[in-house]
Amino acid sequence: MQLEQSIRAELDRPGKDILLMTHIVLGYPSLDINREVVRQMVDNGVEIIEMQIPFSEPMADGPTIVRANQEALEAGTTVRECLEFAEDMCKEHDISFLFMTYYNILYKYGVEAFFKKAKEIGIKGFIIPDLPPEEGEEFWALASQYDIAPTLIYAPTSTEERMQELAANARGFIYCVARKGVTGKQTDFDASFDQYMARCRRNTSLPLAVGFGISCRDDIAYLTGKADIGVIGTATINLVDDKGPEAVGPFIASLR
Amino acid sequence: MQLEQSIRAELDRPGKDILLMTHIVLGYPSLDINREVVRQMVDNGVEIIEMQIPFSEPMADGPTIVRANQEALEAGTTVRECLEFAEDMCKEHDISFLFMTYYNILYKYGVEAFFKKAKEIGIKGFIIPDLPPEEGEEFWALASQYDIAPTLIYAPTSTEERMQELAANARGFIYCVARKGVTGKQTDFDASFDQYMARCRRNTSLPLAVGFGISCRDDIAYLTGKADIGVIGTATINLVDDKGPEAVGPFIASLR
Amino acid sequence: MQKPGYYGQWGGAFIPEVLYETFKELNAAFTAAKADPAFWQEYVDLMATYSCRATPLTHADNLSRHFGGAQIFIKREDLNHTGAHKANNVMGQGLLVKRMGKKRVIAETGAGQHGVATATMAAKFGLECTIYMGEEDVMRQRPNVFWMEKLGAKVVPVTSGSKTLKDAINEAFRDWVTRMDDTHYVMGTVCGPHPFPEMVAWFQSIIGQEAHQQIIKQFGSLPARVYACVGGGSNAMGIFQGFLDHGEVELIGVEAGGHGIDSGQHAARLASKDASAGVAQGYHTMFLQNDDGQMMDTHSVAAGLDYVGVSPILTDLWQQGKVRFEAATDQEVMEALELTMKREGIIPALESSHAFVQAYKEAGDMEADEAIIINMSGRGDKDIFTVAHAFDDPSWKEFIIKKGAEYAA
Amino acid sequence: MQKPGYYGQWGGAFIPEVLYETFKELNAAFTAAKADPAFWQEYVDLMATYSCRATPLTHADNLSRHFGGAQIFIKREDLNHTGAHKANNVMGQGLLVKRMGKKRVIAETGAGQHGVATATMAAKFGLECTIYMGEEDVMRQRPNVFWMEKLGAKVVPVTSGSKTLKDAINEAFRDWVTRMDDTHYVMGTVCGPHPFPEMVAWFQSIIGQEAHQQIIKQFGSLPARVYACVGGGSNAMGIFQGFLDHGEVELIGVEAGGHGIDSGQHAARLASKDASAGVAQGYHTMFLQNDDGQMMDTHSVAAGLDYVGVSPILTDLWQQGKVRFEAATDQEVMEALELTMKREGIIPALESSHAFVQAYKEAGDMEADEAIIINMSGRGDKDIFTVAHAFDDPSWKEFIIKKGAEYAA
Ligand SMILES: Cc1ncc(COP(=O)(O)O)c(C=O)c1O
Ligand SMILES: Cc1ncc(COP(=O)(O)O)c(C=O)c1O
Repeated sequence: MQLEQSIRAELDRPGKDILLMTHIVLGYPSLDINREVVRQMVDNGVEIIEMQIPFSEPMADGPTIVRANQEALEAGTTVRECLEFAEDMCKEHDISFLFMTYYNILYKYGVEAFFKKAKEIGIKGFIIPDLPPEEGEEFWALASQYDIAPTLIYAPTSTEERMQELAANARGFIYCVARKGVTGKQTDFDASFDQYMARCRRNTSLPLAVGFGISCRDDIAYLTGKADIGVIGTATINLVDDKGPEAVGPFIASLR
Repeated sequence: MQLEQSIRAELDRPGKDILLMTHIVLGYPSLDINREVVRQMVDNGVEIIEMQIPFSEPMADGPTIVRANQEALEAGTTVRECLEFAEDMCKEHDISFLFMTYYNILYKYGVEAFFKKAKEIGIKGFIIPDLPPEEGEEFWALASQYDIAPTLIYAPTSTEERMQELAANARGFIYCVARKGVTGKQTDFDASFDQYMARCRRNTSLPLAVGFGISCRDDIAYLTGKADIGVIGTATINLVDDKGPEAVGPFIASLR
Repeated sequence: MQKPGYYGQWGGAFIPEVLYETFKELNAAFTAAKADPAFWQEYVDLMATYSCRATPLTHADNLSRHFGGAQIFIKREDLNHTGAHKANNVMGQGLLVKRMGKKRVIAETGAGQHGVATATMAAKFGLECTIYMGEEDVMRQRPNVFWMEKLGAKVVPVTSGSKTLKDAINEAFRDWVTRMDDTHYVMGTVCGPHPFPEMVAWFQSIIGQEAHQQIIKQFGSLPARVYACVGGGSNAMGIFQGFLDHGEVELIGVEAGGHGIDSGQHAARLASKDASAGVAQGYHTMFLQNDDGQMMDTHSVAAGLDYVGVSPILTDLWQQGKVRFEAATDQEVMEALELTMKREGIIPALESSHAFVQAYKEAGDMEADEAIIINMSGRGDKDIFTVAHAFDDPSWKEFIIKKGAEYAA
Repeated sequence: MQKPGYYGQWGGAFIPEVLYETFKELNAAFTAAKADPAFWQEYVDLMATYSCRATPLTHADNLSRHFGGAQIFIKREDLNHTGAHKANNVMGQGLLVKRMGKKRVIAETGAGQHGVATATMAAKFGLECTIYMGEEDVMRQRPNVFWMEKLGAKVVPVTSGSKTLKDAINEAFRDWVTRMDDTHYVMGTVCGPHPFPEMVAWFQSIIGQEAHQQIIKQFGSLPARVYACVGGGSNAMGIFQGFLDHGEVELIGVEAGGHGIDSGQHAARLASKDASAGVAQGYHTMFLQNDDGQMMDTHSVAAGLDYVGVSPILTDLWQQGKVRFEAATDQEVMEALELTMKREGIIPALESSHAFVQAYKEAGDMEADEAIIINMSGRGDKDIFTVAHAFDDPSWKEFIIKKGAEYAA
């Protein structure tokens, strides 16, 4: 319950109507730059960071993150390095860190060994976009055992029945995908989005994170009151590419 | 019977153990050069000249004559020009001239009209390699009517039965193809050739001409006594190509 | 009485004397085979297990709806082994060669289709094989040359004349008069001296036999019209024979209109006024020739239709009014090809596309309870170089330029 | 009880949540179709009239004699419309798409074969079509791209990852999660998330059903062994299903040995020791991956076998000892291809040639009263660029250089 508790605690702090979760791809452009980016994020108030362990087949990601995965791997980034980096981050920064990756990374490492290691490091949750609950029996059991939140995903295509089903297994928060498609494209916020968020809210008591296409202050403003967490993904990767890691702090600061 | 008679008459002359028939492709390399070549041939004792009217599909000819046909046509040689040229030759020279060509040339001109014209000009015979007797009913009738020899062909593949059949229609002489294949390649004179010649002789009372691959004094010497006429085809075309028309006279003179 | 090998005034066997015995033997072997039901059965079995006969008759629902007239059926000769109806003739002649005990086959080829089919048959029957192909065609159709060679055939580029199909035929005859003892000449279409037109037509009649049965089974009655492209005429004769006895079925042969029937650059013998009777390549038919009887240069986007003569059997049927002749221009052909690909997922050969053109012109004016059959003589995917070139496809060109530069490096 | 979509421990459906409903719908539609005999009949009829099923079983007499052992039979999937077994799966899924009322299909393709088949099906069924193809493959297989485009499909070059097949699969999924409402993803082989392996195997089972009947009819009894190449495994599963219930028939899957099983440059998942269990591209199977779980670069002369994963159904059969796995190197493949062309006049695809290699290794040691079947999954003539290149044919290169210079001018 660790993750949900820290989220609720943050949300209870005055002026915190919405939390920020950001995303980095480990090893892209390098672990050193990752380190600087994380520092800037934390310094500017980000509450949760999802660290993506790169995978050669990032099926659910859009072009920017796909490229980042690929370049990280081409630069030789290994899972062991990612874990060491994560350990450093958890030690240095007092916010919530999650691992985002694809199931094969855990599978190959050994699912239980991976949970154990993540727990040791201080990771609070996992986001595994290609692991639906139907395939995750061992995973759920281990998540409870190690008290690491197995974040589940709601999509605009999810029926209320399905949301209920997912809610039963979910811990930490629910990651609401803002629209169909992959990461990195702009999302249109409109009436149907509002209805979707209402549906999400009705079908879980967990905090709601909204991701995919959130990139600016306006987006965060729009989400405030509807969601509990706004997820910034591709936007910071693009920013680092274009303007370097120093640009991240001011950008984050500008969001709320 | 005109052609056979002139052949017999020549053969009766002292020292004439074998006659020479030469071949030119009208329009190759030009009618002017043809004229010079014919003069040299006649001056050096050739008894018969077959003048090939070029055709676009010279199916029974070898590479040299095929090329000559083609270049004559490319230079614009027409049937009318060939007929005019032939008329000149028949007037100028007191030897036997034949037309060699493919059937379509006659067919397109009008077979009877062609016979009539040839007769007027003074042509003594035709050699049409793609017209077997089976297809030539009209042709035979006209040949008799106009007294133009419809030269027939014996081949090494002809059975005696077939030779008999052919002999029944033939006039002038029989053109014995020395070997399988097309014009222009060397022929090996061996025992089987002698047997073939004997078979030819047995199956006709007409004079025998032998063609395909006859190119030098030795060949003519070999044929003497076996055949009545030696046919020089490709050899003079090659000669004119290599050494010009002036070389033809000495070459012909050297043959017997 | 009709002379054997004649169709009306057309046909015959205008062959050099040296081949007299060869033709006698061939006629005898063919006549015996034709009279022997076991031979035909052997042929049908071979085509069923080695090629994929019966080839399907496909109902082109989308095109039928598109034109809003007759029900369009497509006879799928493209699905034959080697990709065209040429396989039928070649495998049939192969069986005959086995009967005659010959050890070597030769053939002419234009587009390369008949050459590939013959090389295939030779490999299957263990025969030596030489293919004559105009030098122009060798250059244009290198992929087919590659396959012929890989199949074990020797490909001889023919440098005489227009360096195309008719010259390859002449050259094949020149080979044959040299090696008639052990060699059979596998003529590729219903042309040439008797018995070739009859023989090739007989082997190809399998198309019409099947199509007749199939249309009755699938549509319930005979088609109103049957369309086939006509180069030499073998695929057309093949399908037409299934319906010739049924006067109510109109038969339409489609020739290469090239740049237009009035352009002088086409290969329309019977659909244009440019052809006249003549004798060449061993037979009597209508040829595209000049007043002297010299054969003219023909043109078509489809190499397989780019020929000066035409089957004597078809010329006779045309004269009798039993087959109507039309021409399709290069441009119409590309349009019909494109439409057929997009609407039915079928890629007709450029040759076959000629038949589609005429069918498309007429289908809309017919009734929905009428059927037409288009004979799809071959598939177009083997002709990527010609087709992509004809479509003037920029990325294809770019690809070739790149590949060329790579090899040149 | 076995979880649905699992074969032993292999298979599953590792899909993003956004596709949950789409897969529910697909499973329902597929289950209903599978239970409905009319659906299978519609499928068989379509394949009989649009493709040329039943495809023949050819007795390779020459090769049987050449090896002096077992009677070699070849199942001729090359004669299918579009030239490979891929047509079976694609047309089947097309019928399912019609049932589901979707208007658009997408597919991945490596060699281009599945892409051409899907584009063909889309044209036939009037569907919008987008094909994802690795940029490397687009460059290597331009002819197939040309045909796909001409058939009306949009071809999207995939620039991520190794720019080959697996990346095209990822990209197709990215499309699908964006447009699942109107779009069906036509997976090209017996891989990917459930129900694809089951579905593709079901459609491909038509090969084995026919082959079983044919060998009984033509040879009189079951074959001793059946050989098939294995990329994803669809043609292998197709033919194996006809014999799986007969323990006396040995089933052999042949993978791409590339430069050799010890070279690290191959695509042998089950025949080498280089693969390990993993989860990717939506399913659980043996993958060629490193210790971190990153997929490795694979190599094969045959693009269609050049893939990191393998059917979960085959992995299970392998684990149970019901299918033996072997690998054929690039060089062995070229030799087998050449021999097959020369002896039988048949041109197997480079993929299919892998199956021929293993059959040729074993045929000579078998008895003349035993039969083997080789599944010839496709024809090689569509791959002229790859094949001529692999043979390092000088006149081909010269031709391409000339053509390139002509276009560059
Ligand atoms: C596919 C195809 N169709 C038609 C033809 C024309 O020949 P025919 O008129 O003999 O059928 C050819 C000749 O190469 C061909 O390849
Ligand atoms: C001709 C051919 N055979 C085999 C394969 C391999 O696929 P599978 O193992 O699914 O049959 C392919 C794939 O493209 C192919 O084109």
